[in-house]
Amino acid sequence: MKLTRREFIKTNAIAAAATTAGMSIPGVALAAAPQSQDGVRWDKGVCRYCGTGCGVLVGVKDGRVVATQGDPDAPVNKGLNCVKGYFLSKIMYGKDRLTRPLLRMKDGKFDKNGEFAPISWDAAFDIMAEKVKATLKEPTQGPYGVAMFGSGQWTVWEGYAAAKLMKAGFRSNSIDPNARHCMASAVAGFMRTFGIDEPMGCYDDAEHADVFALWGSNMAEMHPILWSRITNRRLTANHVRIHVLSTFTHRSCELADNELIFKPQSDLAILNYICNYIIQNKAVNQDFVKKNVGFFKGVTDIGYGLRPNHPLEQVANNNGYPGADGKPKGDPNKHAPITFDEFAKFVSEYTLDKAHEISGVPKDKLEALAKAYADPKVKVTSYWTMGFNQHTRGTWVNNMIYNVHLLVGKISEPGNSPFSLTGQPSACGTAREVGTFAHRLPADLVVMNPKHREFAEKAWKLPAGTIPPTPGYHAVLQSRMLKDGKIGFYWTSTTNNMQAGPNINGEIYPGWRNPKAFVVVSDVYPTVSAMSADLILPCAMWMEKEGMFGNAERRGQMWRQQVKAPGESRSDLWQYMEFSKRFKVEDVWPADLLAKAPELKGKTLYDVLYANGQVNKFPKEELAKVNAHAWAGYTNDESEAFGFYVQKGLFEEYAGFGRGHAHDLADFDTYHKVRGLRWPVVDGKETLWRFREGYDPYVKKGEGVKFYGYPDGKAKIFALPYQPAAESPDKEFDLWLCTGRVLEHWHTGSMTRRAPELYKAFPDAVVWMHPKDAEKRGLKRNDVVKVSTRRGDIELRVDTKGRNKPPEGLIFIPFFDEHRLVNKLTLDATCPISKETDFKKCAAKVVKA
Amino acid sequence: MNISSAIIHALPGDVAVVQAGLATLAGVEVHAISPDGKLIVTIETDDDGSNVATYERIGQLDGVMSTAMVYHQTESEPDKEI
Amino acid sequence: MDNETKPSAAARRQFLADTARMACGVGLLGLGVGLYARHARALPPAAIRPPGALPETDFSAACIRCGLCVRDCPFNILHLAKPEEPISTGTPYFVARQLPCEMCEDIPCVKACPTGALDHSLKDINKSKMGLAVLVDHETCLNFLGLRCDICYRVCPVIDKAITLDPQTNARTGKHTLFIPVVHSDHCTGCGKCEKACPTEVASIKVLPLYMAKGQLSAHYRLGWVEKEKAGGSLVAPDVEHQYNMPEGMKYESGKGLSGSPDAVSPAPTSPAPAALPKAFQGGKL
Amino acid sequence: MNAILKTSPARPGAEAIAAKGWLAAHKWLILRRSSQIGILLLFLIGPWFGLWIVKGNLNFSYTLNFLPLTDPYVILQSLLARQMPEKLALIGVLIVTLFYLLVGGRSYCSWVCPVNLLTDAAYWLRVRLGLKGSAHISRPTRYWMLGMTLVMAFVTGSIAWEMVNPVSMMHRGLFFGLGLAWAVLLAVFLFDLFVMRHGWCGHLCPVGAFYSLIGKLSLVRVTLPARAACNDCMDCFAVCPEPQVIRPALKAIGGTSPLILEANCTNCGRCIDVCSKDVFAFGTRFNHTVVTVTVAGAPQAAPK
Repeated sequence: MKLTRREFIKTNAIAAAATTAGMSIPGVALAAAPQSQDGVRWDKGVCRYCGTGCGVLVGVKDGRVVATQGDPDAPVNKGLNCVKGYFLSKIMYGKDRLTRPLLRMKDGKFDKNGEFAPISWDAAFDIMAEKVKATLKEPTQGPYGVAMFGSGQWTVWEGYAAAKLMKAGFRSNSIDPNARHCMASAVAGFMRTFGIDEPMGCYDDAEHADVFALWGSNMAEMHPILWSRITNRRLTANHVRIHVLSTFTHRSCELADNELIFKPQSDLAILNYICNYIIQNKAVNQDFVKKNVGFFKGVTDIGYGLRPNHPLEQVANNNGYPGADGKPKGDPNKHAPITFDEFAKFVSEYTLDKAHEISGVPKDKLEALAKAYADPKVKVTSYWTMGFNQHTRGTWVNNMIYNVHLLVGKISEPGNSPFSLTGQPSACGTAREVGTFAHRLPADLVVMNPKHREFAEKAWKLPAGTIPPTPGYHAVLQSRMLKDGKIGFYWTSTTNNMQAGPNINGEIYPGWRNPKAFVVVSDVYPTVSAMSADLILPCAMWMEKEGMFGNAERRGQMWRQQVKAPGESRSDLWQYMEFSKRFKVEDVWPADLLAKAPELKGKTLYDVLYANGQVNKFPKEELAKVNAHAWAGYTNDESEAFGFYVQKGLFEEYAGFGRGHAHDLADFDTYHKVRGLRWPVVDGKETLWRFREGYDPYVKKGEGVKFYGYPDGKAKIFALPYQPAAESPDKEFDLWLCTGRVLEHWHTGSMTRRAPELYKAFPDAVVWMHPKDAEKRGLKRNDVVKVSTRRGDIELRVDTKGRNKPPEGLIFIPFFDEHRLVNKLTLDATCPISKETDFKKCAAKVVKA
Repeated sequence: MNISSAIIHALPGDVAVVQAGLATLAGVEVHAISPDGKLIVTIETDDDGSNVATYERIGQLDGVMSTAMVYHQTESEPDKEI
Repeated sequence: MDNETKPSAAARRQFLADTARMACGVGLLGLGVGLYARHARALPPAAIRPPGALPETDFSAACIRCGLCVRDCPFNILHLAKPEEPISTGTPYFVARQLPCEMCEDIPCVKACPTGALDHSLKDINKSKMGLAVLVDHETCLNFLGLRCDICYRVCPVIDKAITLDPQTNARTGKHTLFIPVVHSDHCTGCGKCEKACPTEVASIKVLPLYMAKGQLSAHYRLGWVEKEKAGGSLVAPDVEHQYNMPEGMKYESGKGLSGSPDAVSPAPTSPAPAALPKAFQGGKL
Repeated sequence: MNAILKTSPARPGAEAIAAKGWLAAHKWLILRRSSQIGILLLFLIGPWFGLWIVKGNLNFSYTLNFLPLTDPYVILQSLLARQMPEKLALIGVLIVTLFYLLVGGRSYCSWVCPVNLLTDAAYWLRVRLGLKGSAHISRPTRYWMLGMTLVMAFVTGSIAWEMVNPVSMMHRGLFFGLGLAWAVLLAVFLFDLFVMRHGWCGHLCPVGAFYSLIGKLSLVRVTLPARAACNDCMDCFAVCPEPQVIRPALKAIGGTSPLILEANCTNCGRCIDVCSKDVFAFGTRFNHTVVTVTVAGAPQAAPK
């Protein structure tokens, strides 16, 4: 917006007079918004990157985000940011921002092998609708052949609108978020142990714990601001001890009092050893265990989530894959009750000697860790990230850390907390809570449960039977189904699976380029994924739309739309809602379903899903009213396009799922005023520690601790064994390959690599290697090497010093670099329960390039 | 160019009269009126002299109890974009 | 010219005058060159010599400006100074903010030097002293402000030795840590990777020539704790054991102070762990 | 020498072209330019095409990672500045010194040095433009310059001359980036063009002066086996950058051998090219014999 000086001065003059007179003036939007001397308007927001959820203030001038600052009033970060956050204001303004829909065309028509050419949104939706309809009719594909791959970076309402469109509109459960790659194991772990998702503790545990144990988490780099809190705790309280468990030495080890470098996969053995130590040393919290815990033994031959024809799957009798008779072979999630004594006997074989032998960790270090967990006087907080979650036994290992905490009763109170950290800004708030997984519905409901489906159908005012009862294709399965031609229409958004997904060479690329599939990528930059698609849709991002993220401590935070998206870019929310107008219910629903609700006949999916009397309940005037405290005359693009306060309508309908079910969110308006709230929010009060009387409104007086996720109020301890990885080093591929991240870049680097300073700080991925391993191969630091696995090879430089120090036999490569796609190398083995890929373990070799 | 804003107190019954009176003055714009008789106006004049004159004339309008200047700025290039 | 063999008196005078003129002219030129050379010896702080470079005075004598080091640098970071640059013309240098030294293990630039201007006795690149990184601006360093940048630290090829992070409580927030980057001159090679990577608009950490960057303690004072560590014990016979008047349950230890409380007998909970401090709290810091 | 120009209105060498044909009358010039440009190209294909046959520059070069060649002059300065080079550089000095002892010290100037291309161009243009006047600086000034650079190396403890030396500046500049060196080179060019004939190379350059010292003892020489055939056309004087070296040998002043032993002869061979009587030839310093036989056909030549 261009202003003359006269107008600007007048606006200021009016604002000054109005303030003095104590009046508010409609139509003088600028004046009412907090504005500093330099003409920058500031408003609250959330950092776009990780799951920490640092509050930021966003400065806008002339329709452009010109500056950001850490929000000094945000409880998480108190004005601080990591260096990625420092460059937040640059992420929207990369030179190659996408601004028009681009379709692969030849001779003016779509051609899978054509070149990208700009088209209109109308034309884009035309071809998408055509492909969806064709897929629905194609007998080998059907509704589940219409698939969507979403994101833990979706805002809450985007995830919700997408899930609704897929599960109720197209009646396909084949929607999965990229959070599947990131924290599905944590989810499965929560659900199996507690029957309810999300951590019981919060970040304040960091100021109360006596001992911190990091399991497969390099918080120093991946959760920089939280790490700074833990460091401060260690620094200011002399008795505090930090244990860091990892397969290689990284930055967090700097602060470790006890550094445990274990052999990949042996965390399973260490956890069982700790349980054994606790039992042998009579440190079990008997009262707690008797009252709050049940013991179970899980099935063990569950396979590795590989394709069914893989030898490892053929011998697995509980992987749930179709057997020779066509029926599923068992259920990897199956477990049966046992007694405490049986559990004690089960873990008794995991002696210190055995744990040492399997893990390679010195005995005194193992013992020190076990003692910390066992000592009743010591409060322990365990943190974990991808080391646990990206694991072919990811669900198990999540269950097993709870085993430890539950045995000693160190849970659900300040400082005693098993805490699963997240890597995406709304993996919790959107991917999990909204239910964008192939098997989930909002607020922990699942599609397999008829009562849950019924609840959702009622909430959505849809006829019974709308939501299909079987889980759809999960992330890795989507890649395989694309390759096998079972998916005809594939829409991904806010994610970059061609870079971040496993085994690009073997599965993902051939899948996307399969002529039977039409692939749509909604994104803001020409990522590797976008360039591999058939249609690219340009998106609005971050402050170009109104949003809400939910961080790792259950804190939901909202922001207002600050600026317009460039060119023809549109938010994902607009895309889903506008696209839904292309379908009549008759096009997508079978006649028998429609017969149950004849009043829906002739209506579009838009009418049925969004203009349903609930989502469109709040008129446009609400925008200015709700946000009047911050910004007079506020509005946003989606509400302008559809004629009602879209975000509020979607939020309130969605929040109906969780309210009264221990997932209570506050009302929409409140979130626009506060610096985030930790759910359940009951009677306006946040919950810091769940499952404990006094802290959690769902635990009644006198109940003490209650794990109310299960009807009996008890959590589950699982007897689960150590098992080897899906692929281990052998003679030819003689090294473990572990992949991961670095502080300077966020995930696939599509945003951070466009901030020149961050790019400069860490331009190209390297392979970190032990100096002796390098020497053995005749390599010097900085040599270009070829790293190969059975699936592919990449070339990059070797680093033998620096931030990461792998032990002999292991190499580490970060995945941020689109020119060195390490996921050409990774194996698409998953945890058979959570379906999350193990990006941390496969066999590789390194030779001089 | 002089740009200033002021709060004018009018007798609650005479707001309409004051408003009409202000409308006759060049460079004066009314932006808001409160129920209790406060008017927020901006005054744009070419120089200090006419600025003072305008304030005097406002003071003389029927129904005006008081005029209080709140904000004042001189701008040499008012039509330049910021 | 025919008279060359037998110059006349006039010719001799002419010859002498010519010679004097020539000598004066050349002498003046020489003076200019000499002053210029002296001036150029003060290498500008942004220009860093390759690893193993002799001290600047010796370097300008030994370097024959052949550019072999430039040619053998696999990362093309070295330049030969051009006449307009305030660096001895033709001598090699690099600017860390543009491209820093990658610290090749085999040090090809030194190997290439035919004269020893780059000292061939440098065999371990970690021992090189191209300069010294100095965190010149505490006001703009993101880590001093409490942000989590520490890029300088993580890009350092001698991480944890040349640069360590000194954790200090962030008094403003009360619950976060300031990770103060500390450069250790005994390990810093001056490669400049930190300066190059520093994300602030103007680098907050810079590599400076050693003579500018390094202070020196006076000889008349010694650091007691350092001397004690060097000597492996007290320099003066160790203290004898003290006895104190104490109420029941209380303990007083020399150096540690008072502990315990009269009512609660159990000490503050400490979790067992190997005794040594975390590396972050050691870091070679005094 | 003004007289020479006046008495031979035709371009020097015209007679020779007529007598021997253009090619023969330019044989050494072509060879010499080929040598100068060829050496530059050898250095340039590295940076241009990544084909590293020769690295470095005239101060020190390393050919095929095998042959070190060092400029003895720069090493001498370095020694005076009290620095001992590595063995490789010393081997290079030895090779180069021996080489120039063989082919003539100032062959460096005419066959190798890139500045020669520049100053030759200046001289060519000077003649073309008919610029007459020339400042007077005596030729031995270069030895004072040489002395000065050595003293400066000693006094300042650095190779001070290298900071301003146009010779290495040009050569280095071509491969490593000229920067403002072009201005220095332009100054040399303009000096030679407008201020002084053969000003830089013939009077001032200490590098040339240094190589002339090697030249005092060097083997390959321009000989005058047929000096008797000289018809005093003066073309050799016109083209010679150091014409003072010809006279003693040509005119047998003081009974000298028919051999140019003057240290400052650059062995450019231009005199051989332009002599229609084939008075000159390359030989060694031991070629004292004079061809007494009149060169056949010589008198008939030179149609005007």
